[in-house]
Amino acid sequence: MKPILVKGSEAIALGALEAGCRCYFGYPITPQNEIPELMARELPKRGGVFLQAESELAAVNMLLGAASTGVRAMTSSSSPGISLMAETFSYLAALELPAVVVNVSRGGPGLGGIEASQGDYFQATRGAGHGDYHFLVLSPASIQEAYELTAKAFELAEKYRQPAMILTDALLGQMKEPLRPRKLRLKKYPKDWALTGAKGRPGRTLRSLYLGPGELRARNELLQKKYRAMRREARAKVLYAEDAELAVTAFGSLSRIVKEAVEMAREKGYPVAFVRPVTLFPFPEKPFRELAARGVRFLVVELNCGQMVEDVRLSVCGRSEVELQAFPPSDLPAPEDIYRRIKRCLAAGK
Amino acid sequence: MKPILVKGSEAIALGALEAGCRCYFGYPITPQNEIPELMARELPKRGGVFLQAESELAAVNMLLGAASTGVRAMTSSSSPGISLMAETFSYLAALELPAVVVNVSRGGPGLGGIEASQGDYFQATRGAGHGDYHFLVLSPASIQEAYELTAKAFELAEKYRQPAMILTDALLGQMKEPLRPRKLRLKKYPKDWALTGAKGRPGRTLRSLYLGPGELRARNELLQKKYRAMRREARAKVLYAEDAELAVTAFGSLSRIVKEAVEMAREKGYPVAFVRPVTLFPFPEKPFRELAARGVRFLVVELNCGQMVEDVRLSVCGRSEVELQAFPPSDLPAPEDIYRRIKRCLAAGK
Amino acid sequence: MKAFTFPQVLTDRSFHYCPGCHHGIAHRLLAEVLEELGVQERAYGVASIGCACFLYYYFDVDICEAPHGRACAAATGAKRARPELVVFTYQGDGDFAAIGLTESLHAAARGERITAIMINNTVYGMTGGQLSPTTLPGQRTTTTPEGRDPRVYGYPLKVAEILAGFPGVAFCARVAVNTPKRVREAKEALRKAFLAQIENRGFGYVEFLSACPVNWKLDAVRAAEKVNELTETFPLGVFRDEV
Amino acid sequence: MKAFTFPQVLTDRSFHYCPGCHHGIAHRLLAEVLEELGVQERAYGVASIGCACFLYYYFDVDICEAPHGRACAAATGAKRARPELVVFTYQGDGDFAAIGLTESLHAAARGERITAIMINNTVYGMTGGQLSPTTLPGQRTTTTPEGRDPRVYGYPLKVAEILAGFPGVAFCARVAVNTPKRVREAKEALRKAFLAQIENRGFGYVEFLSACPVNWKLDAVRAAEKVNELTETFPLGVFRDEV
Amino acid sequence: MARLKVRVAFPERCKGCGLCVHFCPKKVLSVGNQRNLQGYKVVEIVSPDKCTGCGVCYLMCPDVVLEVV
Amino acid sequence: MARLKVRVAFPERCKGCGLCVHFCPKKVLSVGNQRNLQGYKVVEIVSPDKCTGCGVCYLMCPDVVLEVV
Amino acid sequence: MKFEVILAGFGGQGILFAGNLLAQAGMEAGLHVTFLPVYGPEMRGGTCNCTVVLSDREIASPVVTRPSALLTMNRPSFEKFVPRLKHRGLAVVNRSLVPEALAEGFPDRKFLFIPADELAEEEGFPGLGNMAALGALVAVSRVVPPEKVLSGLKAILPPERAHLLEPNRRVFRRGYEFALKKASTASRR
Amino acid sequence: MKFEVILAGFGGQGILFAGNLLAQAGMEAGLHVTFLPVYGPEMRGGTCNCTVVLSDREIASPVVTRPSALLTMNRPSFEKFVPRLKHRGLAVVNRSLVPEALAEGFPDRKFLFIPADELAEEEGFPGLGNMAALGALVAVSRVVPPEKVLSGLKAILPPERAHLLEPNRRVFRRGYEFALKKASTASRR
Ligand SMILES: Cc1ncc(C[n+]2csc(CCOP(=O)(O)OP(=O)(O)O)c2C)c(N)n1
Ligand SMILES: Cc1ncc(C[n+]2csc(CCOP(=O)(O)OP(=O)(O)O)c2C)c(N)n1
Ligand code: SF4
Ligand code: SF4
Ligand code: SF4
Ligand code: SF4
Ligand code: SF4
Ligand code: SF4
Ligand SMILES: [Mg+2]
Ligand SMILES: [Mg+2]
Repeated sequence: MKPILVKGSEAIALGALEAGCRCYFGYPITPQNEIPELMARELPKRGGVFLQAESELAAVNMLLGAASTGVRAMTSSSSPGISLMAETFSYLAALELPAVVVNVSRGGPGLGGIEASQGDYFQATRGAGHGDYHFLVLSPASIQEAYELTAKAFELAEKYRQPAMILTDALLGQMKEPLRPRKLRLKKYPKDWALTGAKGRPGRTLRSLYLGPGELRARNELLQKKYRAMRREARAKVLYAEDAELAVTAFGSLSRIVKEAVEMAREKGYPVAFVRPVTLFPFPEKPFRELAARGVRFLVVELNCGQMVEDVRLSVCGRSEVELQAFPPSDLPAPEDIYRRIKRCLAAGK
Repeated sequence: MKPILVKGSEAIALGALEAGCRCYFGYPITPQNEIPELMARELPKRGGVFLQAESELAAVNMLLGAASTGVRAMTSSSSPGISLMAETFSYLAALELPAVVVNVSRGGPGLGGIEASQGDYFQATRGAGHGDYHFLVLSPASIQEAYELTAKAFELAEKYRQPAMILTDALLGQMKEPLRPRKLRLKKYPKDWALTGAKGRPGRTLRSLYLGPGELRARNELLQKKYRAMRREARAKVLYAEDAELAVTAFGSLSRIVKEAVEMAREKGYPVAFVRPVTLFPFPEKPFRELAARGVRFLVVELNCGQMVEDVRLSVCGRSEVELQAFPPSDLPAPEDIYRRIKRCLAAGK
Repeated sequence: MKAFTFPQVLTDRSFHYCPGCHHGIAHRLLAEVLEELGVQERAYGVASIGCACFLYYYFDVDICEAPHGRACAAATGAKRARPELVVFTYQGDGDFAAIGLTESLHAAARGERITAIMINNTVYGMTGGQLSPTTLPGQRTTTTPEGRDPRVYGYPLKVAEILAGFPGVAFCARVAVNTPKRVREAKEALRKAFLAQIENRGFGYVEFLSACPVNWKLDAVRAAEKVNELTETFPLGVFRDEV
Repeated sequence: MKAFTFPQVLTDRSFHYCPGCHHGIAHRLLAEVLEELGVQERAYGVASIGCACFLYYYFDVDICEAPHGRACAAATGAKRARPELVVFTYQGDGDFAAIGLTESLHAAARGERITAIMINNTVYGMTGGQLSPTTLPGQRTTTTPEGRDPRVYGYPLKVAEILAGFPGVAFCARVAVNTPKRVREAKEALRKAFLAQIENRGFGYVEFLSACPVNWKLDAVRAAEKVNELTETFPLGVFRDEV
Repeated sequence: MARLKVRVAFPERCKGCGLCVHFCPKKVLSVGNQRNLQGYKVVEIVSPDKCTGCGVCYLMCPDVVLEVV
Repeated sequence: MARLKVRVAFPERCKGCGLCVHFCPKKVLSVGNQRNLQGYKVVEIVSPDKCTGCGVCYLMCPDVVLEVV
Repeated sequence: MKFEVILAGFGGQGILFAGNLLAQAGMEAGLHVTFLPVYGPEMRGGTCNCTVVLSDREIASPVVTRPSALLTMNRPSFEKFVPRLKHRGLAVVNRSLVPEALAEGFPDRKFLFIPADELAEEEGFPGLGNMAALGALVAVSRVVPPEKVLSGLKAILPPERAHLLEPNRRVFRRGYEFALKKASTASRR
Repeated sequence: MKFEVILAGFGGQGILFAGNLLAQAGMEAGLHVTFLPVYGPEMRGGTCNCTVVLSDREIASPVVTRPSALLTMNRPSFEKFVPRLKHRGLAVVNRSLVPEALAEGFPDRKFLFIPADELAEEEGFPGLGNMAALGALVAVSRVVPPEKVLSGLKAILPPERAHLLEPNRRVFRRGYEFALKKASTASRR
């Protein structure tokens, strides 16, 4: 297949189309407008629905409505717009709707800026909304992966009857890179919960209000059981682990820069591994636990003030040291910056 | 001073009035309507402003506007309504506004229920909104403390120019207990940032958009510095620590029940301590670290599916064991339930 | 002669509403209209947050819950996804016209093929009787203990009148159910508000002036009578009819 | 004869707007009105999210940023907290009438003593020219590549006409700045929209039909001319005047 | 065809609100002293003969208690 | 009193949009070929004598470049 | 001493008022007290209840699963709560709405049936059965001195309802005395 | 091989188009490529730039702080980016808007000044100075074969602008040849 040169945002939209996404609802916000704009051109041609909503709040609720009828549907936005969806996220999770949400995140807090940022990691993994709930969160590091993980998100969302999020950022959203838009074979799952009209069956209900004694606890326990089952989807990319003394870890677009730094270090013969979580929830604890058990130390590099580092620390649980190199949003760090930090870490470890 | 019998929600409102809160904006939601209803009666009498907003989103933005002029102002809501404020929370933090927000939380996710729940711990401490930011979060365990911590929240908010949250729940919000509404002496801090009209000075700006190279990073670093400074406000209540082998920890209203269980255990001679974080952000890591260093193990009891347990684990950092007893929302556990769990923990520890 | 029997679309669960609450009458009319239009099997209802949040207990049709105020957006999503569904929302004045005003008005302006039912009882019933955008001037509520002061809160929002100006709205009426005659008229309005979508003409809207005896602190009969007062501020009638 | 000089309320920072963008004219008029009313020292502006988000760079008055769409709520908070301030918002059509419609209409309905300025350029300028609630039927935007289809999006929202029906609104006008005469009229409208709050009468609103040459893909002169077309859908005039 | 008559079809639904009593043009109904399981006093047919089957009580009952058959 | 005249008070603000040129009833102005630091071609006064000081150019300039003094 | 009572009935029977009053009286008597209402949609058309704890020590939890006393004003609440009553616990029951025979299923609880509604009606205040029942509860449990209830009434009645002070007091006393008499009869037996 | 170029000028000069085209050509030539625009309000009335990386290995970061080449179409972007250019890096500069004298401050960079706007104007397409400059960049850097640029044009020009294919090609060639000639003159010197 011939590669095409597209932005990450476009690759996400193409991945959704490949997955058979039938409805898109969204509201403009930089740096992800290419998603709605592509959907506006393409979806109507394919008999799908593109609708620009009056706000992100409306968009995510349109998503709720569409997903409740069992069609594949998605919305996308960037940090402030994602925050506006917080309440409805909690509903989506409570109603167990397989809806897909994309956050092409940008610098915060507040209006912040439009540069790349990973400042929404907590929000994505710990829940922007209220109550105990989780989204399944995937984070691509290349344009090809943006395409494939977005499609995969639709599959996993249906598999677990569960909202899924693609967490990426302005860097991946805005850059172009060759994409091979290959056909993907995705599984389908029965939707015996979907609201399609009570024909030949009693009326169905999707609701989150549980007032009877013990009902809400039972609901929560069911959800937690599902979240535990989802752990088997945890994925990470691990490189150069064999003889490593230090594992450098990063997710999403920043991991590209970190990987380059690791490779620089490897070339100089430093015993450094690279770990990139691909799923952020469930967090891929296993490689961290295993490396820690071997005494490997960790350097977590993030484009924020330190968020994923908590998940690394929780995985490692004191069995080895975890250091943080945080880059709050603005200009991106260069591989050299990270390389220097790696050297310092190794030196300190002696 | 003669005690009065009031609900926790009312005590919060009275604490705010005692702190000189001049403006209240809110939107009805169970189980905290006593706050707006009391404010509606009392504030106008005192020359203050009570305004019912058209939504929580409007309310928190009215709060933003009022706080920007340097007056003491607050809003309150419960879980779903708090989620709706997520975007603006990020702005409040970015604009460094000393606004006070109360969450009398209830069962989730989604519409959930109206019973007590601690399911919003992550949301409160890790940020509902986008970007790296924090609220100062206080959690009372009695009606007297609801009064005093609410007043204190206004002081701390001004001290750090920083939004503060009272995180409590339906149990404390709805129950009545005697309150001694004593006079509190609160510090005031200069407000040379407030927007009061550019009289005799150039126009001032409160903004969060930083597009210049490195500007947003600098902003974030300043905020982080402040969050580190706030650590000195970390507070916890520790009991029976001397000879303890196990420390049972809980916050807010649930801690009352846990404390009773700990006391039952103590009466039977079990070596059990009780730790109650009063500030949830900053999290009082110190007592946990110190106890862990002495080999004390932890049992974290929460009215959710396990959230604060992460902060305990991060504090303890593998130096001792941390177990979780989670009660997702519905009926509250009885002290006996927790007592039994304590005994099992102690037995397992041998 | 016509018999009056329990509508088939209703389940046999008793309503949880307070004695004399008009939500119940609106429920029955809705059930009758769905039945008579023959759309029970393709009906999709959006339950909103308010006293009527348990809608799904009472109607034997597919029903989805939407967050407070977002019913029209959720309905939009469902209808766009599956245009063959007959989609309706059932909302209170707080849900439709306070927190959800944007979603409500934009769905109407877009001419969404959905039917929105707003139960205007001038208060937030569910949460215990606070001010709503439709509270009358001078009316006491728990958050306006001295009565709604127009200098503080302005005047009641007249939703039907606003919607009447939108080309996307195919049917728009305000009705009451406090007399037998009005109950019959209300049913006809509801029927037309459904025809608006079934015949693909646009947004259908019916606003019910509805008694809330408990929060009005009146018995059922006097509350029904008080609805007459409401009609001075909220005139009854069909404001737009393109069905 | 009258001299025309740089208004004192403006800072000397160059506007970041595109060539020929009418935001600049509206800015200048706003500065002149604040100056002539003598309220620079008690002015409080709310910058909204849109092309005008850098408002604070240009006006030497106190200015606060509000999240997208929430300017009227923030303004409400400020005004209620300090009624002596002269509070205004400066918003785009997307900010005021799409995401912020609830906050805008409720502030107006309550009769908040604030002045809201809406720059209606029929698109989302800042984000690159997407559909807005005021986009004309048939108008191409980046999210309506075939032009706005009323069957999908309905017809443009006429905000001034809606607000004209609210008793809380003391002044409401739609103006344009695409001819010298209209610029003068716009200034008078703006002045009255401020008097509405200064004289404690209610909400003041001015909607500017505003050219966006870049997203309309026209040069400055032709964009200004195109504003005349807009007036067919959005008639100019004073819709309510109780000042 | 026989005249249609009111019947208390679902007494357990009744909340004793009295709307049917108030609106019945023939004074057929009354709220009695018997309580149902919900604790509400239940409507009773006190003058069955006077009933014209007009259906007004059905129309006005918020709890769909009555039928006219 | 002397006749008021247009002047290019702040050429660095000019974006060469040409609105002033278009609206000036006396054809006093023109967008020249000189660029300012922003990179825009700047307005020029080509027929200063024809200027009546009417202020139309000031009114129409979106960038407050001109003054009439 | 720790006294944990659930008061229950249907909406309109003054359950929350009675619970509040008991807590107020306890506070005025120098006890630690908590009061916890059940609220929300559950209240709409159904039972209504609240929990009051009175203790001479700090009260940890205001939630009580197994109360030591009950005040039940109607049959559904009798059926719901009596099974949860502690063994040897006391239930004051509104005989006007709950048949005494129901008590037979619970031989290990103490029951005091009182014609609360009738007593109130006899005093001329048919709506105040709650006060008669409360009077009985206070009389039998002796958890607070009756004067504290009478003074507490003043504290919790809002000024615009001050005219209800005397009626409430009268019915309370009536219930109090009824219970004393009944108890003494019982003890004499 | 890793070629990192920043293209810069002001809005309307076709900077993003030129960058896109270069990346497309690189992709068609079988290279790894990334293209990164600078976007947002910064674009409004100011400079505009983008970064293109071409490499025969996987590209980690599309962000370049110190580029190995530059294409600057106006003075502000010359002033902003030339100091960041790597030592011995190449800058293709639009002589039509940037005085050659400015290069004197940077003795350790290589400059190619090209009258891009004039060349385009001579071809009859005054707006296509970007293509002349790109032609020059491709000629001197040899990072991609010029045919790939010409074929790439077809891929990135939307159908409704197909009529611009030829003009773009012509101006590109003009710039390409100009640069070759100049380079050979230079080498002959
Ligand atoms: C986001 C959010 N805010 C507030 C609430 C609390 N709440 C529940 S119902 C309701 C309003 C009900 O009023 P209305 O819509 O008029 O319906 P009614 O109960 O009067 O029929 C509110 C504010 C909520 N559930 N969610
Ligand atoms: C919550 C949120 N959603 C979306 C955006 C992105 N955004 C910035 S400006 C804007 C709209 C601008 O349109 P308008 O209000 O019409 O102003 P204009 O730029 O046309 O003057 C949007 C959607 C944002 N910053 N925040
Ligand atoms: S509170 Fe009012 S609206 Fe709600 S059920 Fe009761 S009477 Fe009806
Ligand atoms: S995009 Fe449009 S509205 Fe925004 S500055 Fe440019 S011309 Fe003005
Ligand atoms: S109207 Fe219905 S609920 Fe009311 S008393 Fe009559 S039958 Fe009962
Ligand atoms: S049918 Fe008519 S007459 Fe008979 S009981 Fe009902 S209202 Fe009365
Ligand atoms: S109108 Fe203003 S910006 Fe435009 S060309 Fe004239 S002086 Fe320059
Ligand atoms: S003042 Fe009038 S005549 Fe003079 S340049 Fe300006 S528009 Fe032309
Ligand atoms: Mg209502
Ligand atoms: Mg706009």
